[in-house]
Amino acid sequence: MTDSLDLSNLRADFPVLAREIKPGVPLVYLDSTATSQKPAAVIEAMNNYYRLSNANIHRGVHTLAEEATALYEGARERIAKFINAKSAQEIVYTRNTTESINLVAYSWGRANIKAGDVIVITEMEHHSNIVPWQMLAAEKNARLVVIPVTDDGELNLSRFESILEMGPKIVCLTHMSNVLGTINPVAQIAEKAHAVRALVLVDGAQSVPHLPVDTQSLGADFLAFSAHKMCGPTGIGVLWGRKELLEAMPPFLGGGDMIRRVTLTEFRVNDLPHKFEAGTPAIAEAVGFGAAIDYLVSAGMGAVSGHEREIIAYALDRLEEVPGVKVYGPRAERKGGVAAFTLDGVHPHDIAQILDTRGIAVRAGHHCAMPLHERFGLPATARASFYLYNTQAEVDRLVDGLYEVKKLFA
Amino acid sequence: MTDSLDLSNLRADFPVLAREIKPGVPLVYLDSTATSQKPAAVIEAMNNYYRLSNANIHRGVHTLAEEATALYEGARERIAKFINAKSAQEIVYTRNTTESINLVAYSWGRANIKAGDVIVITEMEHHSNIVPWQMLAAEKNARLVVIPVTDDGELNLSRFESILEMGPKIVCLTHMSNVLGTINPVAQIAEKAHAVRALVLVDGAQSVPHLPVDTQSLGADFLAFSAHKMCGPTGIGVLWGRKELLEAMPPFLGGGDMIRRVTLTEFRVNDLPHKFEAGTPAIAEAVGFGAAIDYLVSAGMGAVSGHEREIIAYALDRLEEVPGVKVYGPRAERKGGVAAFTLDGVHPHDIAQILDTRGIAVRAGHHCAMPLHERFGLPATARASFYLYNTQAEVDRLVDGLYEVKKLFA
Amino acid sequence: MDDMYREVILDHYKHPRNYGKLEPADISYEDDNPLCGDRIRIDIRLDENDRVKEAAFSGKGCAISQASASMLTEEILGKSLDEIKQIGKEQILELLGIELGPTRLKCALLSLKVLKAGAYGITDADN
Amino acid sequence: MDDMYREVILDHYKHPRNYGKLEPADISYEDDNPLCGDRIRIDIRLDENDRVKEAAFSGKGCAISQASASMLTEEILGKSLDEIKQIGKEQILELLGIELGPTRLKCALLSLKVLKAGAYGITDADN
Ligand SMILES: Cc1ncc(COP(=O)(O)O)c(C=O)c1O
Ligand SMILES: Cc1ncc(COP(=O)(O)O)c(C=O)c1O
Repeated sequence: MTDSLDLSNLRADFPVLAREIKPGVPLVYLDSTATSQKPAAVIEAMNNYYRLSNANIHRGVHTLAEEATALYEGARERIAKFINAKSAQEIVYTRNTTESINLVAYSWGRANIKAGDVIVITEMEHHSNIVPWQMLAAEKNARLVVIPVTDDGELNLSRFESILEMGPKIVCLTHMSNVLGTINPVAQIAEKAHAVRALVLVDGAQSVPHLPVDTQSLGADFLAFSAHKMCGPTGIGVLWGRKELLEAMPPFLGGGDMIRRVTLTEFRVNDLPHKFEAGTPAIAEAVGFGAAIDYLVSAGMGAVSGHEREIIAYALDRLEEVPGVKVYGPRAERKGGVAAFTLDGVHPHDIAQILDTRGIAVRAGHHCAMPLHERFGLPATARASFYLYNTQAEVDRLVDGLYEVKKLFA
Repeated sequence: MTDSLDLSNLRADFPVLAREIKPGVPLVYLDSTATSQKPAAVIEAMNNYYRLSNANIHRGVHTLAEEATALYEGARERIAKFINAKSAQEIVYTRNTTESINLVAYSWGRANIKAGDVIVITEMEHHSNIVPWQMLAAEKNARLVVIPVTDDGELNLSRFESILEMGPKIVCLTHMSNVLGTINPVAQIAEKAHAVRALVLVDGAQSVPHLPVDTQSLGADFLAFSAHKMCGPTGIGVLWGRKELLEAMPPFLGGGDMIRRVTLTEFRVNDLPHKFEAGTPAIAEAVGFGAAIDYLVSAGMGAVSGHEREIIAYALDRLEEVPGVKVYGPRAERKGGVAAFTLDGVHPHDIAQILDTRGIAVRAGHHCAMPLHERFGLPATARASFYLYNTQAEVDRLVDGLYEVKKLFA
Repeated sequence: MDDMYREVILDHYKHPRNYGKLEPADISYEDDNPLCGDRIRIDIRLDENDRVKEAAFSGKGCAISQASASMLTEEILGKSLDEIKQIGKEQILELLGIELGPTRLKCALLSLKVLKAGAYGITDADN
Repeated sequence: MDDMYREVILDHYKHPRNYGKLEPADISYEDDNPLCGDRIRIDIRLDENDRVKEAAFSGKGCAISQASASMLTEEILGKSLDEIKQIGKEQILELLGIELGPTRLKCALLSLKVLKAGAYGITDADN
């Protein structure tokens, strides 16, 4: 345990952690990579919003509308600060990481990608950072080129070097793999990409919740992430982009609030970030997101990532002691709090199901990373993932559960 | 008051209605057209979701994931029933009405609209049902043709007849105007549109919350609406579409959950409605939306619209007794609970601001309907709008407030 | 010990009945559940009255999908194609003797889906 | 009676100072607030030392935008262009003597925006 995280108090902040799956069987939630649990402060912030200040934002003169606008925009300011954005104008609210990436593929992509252009992704991407680029490439007759993954679960950087010679227009990669836990060297990759004038889009769905991320040193041009994976509500995510880029991009969705002026023959777009926020946004969710940011800031992102480093090291040690268990991805020092594994002779679905009867929630499947699973010749893995509220005792319960699984299938 | 709505009990269901804007000055919320207030049951449903069952949906084997999936899909079933859809597969979750319309413009539009094709909108549309079609028309070199509005605030149907001779591909119109309150004869228009093989997209942002809407008799091919205007949360809306149409449409956003299978070179789309729901959706919001549907069903949509008919009739009578007040749009019998008005010599912003000091929340501006305001030569209007929780006593307070405004500006 | 994995399921999983392929077969069909990678093939030989004389399954996957395939190949012996078309989700769940959430239901029903596609003479595995 | 509409604001609204146009003027600029349709034009004549000799405003809109324009045309008399460029949001709010939420702030600051665009010699009204 790190000094800075007081786990016993901290766990009490998350109401769901008191849940029993069956009478006497407490929940062990090891699925934060899919979505995190929410502290009471986040739930309460949305509650209060609905009970006191709910109104549509912008343009409203009445008290509730002004309160709602201030809450909505105030959250944006805190998010900007959290990732050290130069300005809150660089923070575009979306539904989730997936929509953020699609926004870039539609708006920047349709305006900038031409037939024959090269778009780079990696073999360890989540489908959300693959399919939008496949759609774009198919539409524009562009080429999708893939950085392969090594047996150790890292990016093959020498192959990346030769891909750069193709003169790609954009390099899209995840900051942290949601299966292998690999933390990619974004700054190093971005420097090389920028040297050939390619843009860099970083899928921060797993990094922004778990690591300190500073957009002014990351090297990315775009960064996408989701509130629901970082103590915040569902229904809201962020696209951060460098202001010059966002300003030059055509609008994505058309409608209320993204325009300055509409006539029957034309419209003029609004300033950033509103240009990309058409229609009534996820207002309560922004309020909840702001509360989640406050929560993570007060926990301290350094402490959060330190805690996860300790717990993944412990988990890898303990998992590897179980005969037949194989964990994928790099060693603990080089990855975040994700352990995707297989157990000889037992399908991951069966593992997850039996663990569930013991209250232990892990995920089983391809985790929306089919190409990566194919790379390792696996139809599926079981995945335990950790966040600030998980404990070593929970890792022990997971390992005990795996021994029971083995016994059952022996 | 209608028999079926017990207003005194019903108002107690909405926590915010107990709010005082200043000590001793209770809130009179007359801005439900922008967004409605939420009953405690809706707020609590989301609360409970986060406190007990929060997990990512689909593919999850553990208890929380199965609960979350059941809640998410259960809400879809109830929404389908609420608008009498043939199947829950016809219900696509989006962020809001705006995204629903954009989904059609991007997916159906990009696949079906060619240079020279005619797209029809009306002069009373919200920007959300104008700008997506302007963008599509600009991209495809198609023609955007507009059904004008009469001085009485109704659609000019004889002009519509001649527009039909141009052989339009799609007719996009609002079911109820968010400024004039006009309820458009959708079935009649759809019949004529279908006779020339045009599709019909209905913006139901204002009708689904306020009127019984039956997709099997409405005549529409697509219907868009938002939860936040019908007692539900922000961050979620619906696109309903006829299944054959949705099935034939290419995907919109790419990513997790909208695919069946992904390789590095291609993807295969998932079944409806998942094909259009990329990434982690607004899960808690779907749960809240389901609770809002339950609330409206138990109030009875017939009772809701009956109540609004009475209150708008009363409001129009009382407003017109104030010298200098002019209300726009048709007579009470032909419209929903919306009164957009001007007061001679006082700017709508000043009206709204002074009313706000008396606790009365009305909206002032162009209400995202600039072309309609231009049609009537108005830069802005003040707008009072009503929902099931509003009372005649609140109308009286509005009128008293307007007399005060007049005194101040005399 | 766990309800979810009743003896009978684990028994069928560990000792699958009718595992293998029939070549040639009168009916062969194969499909997968892309969510978990489970893949099942069912082969059937009919007698002179068009009733199932022999059935076999092959493929791999989780205990639920394998056990339900194994049980199904026993269940359909002697049945006509029309009778096979009548088999419903409930019967499979009865055979398994457990309750399943929506995700695992897909595992449990994969073999039935494959069987019916075969019985209806569908030949394209991709739909 | 309402704080929001202090006597002085209503007075400037009802009896605007320097209302009208100066033709010719040394500086003329016009812009609007698309959200509410308020539109303001400011004309300025300079003396031989490039200080404001005469100022006028025209246009229409809400009490806040009109009153602040009226006050501003009084305030800048005798000021140099450099001094005009220094005028900040706070000064306008001080003149008005009220607190405003973000929406109304745009009304209050429209005339300042127009004035500054003129002072900086911007000629395209559209940005
Ligand atoms: C008629 C109409 N259409 C569309 C919209 C847009 O709805 P949303 O902002 O929820 O996308 C509104 C709401 O403002 C509306 O009143
Ligand atoms: C690496 C990565 N990218 C993208 C996503 C998609 O995030 P969302 O579903 O919130 O859009 C996820 C989450 O599953 C992820 O782990």
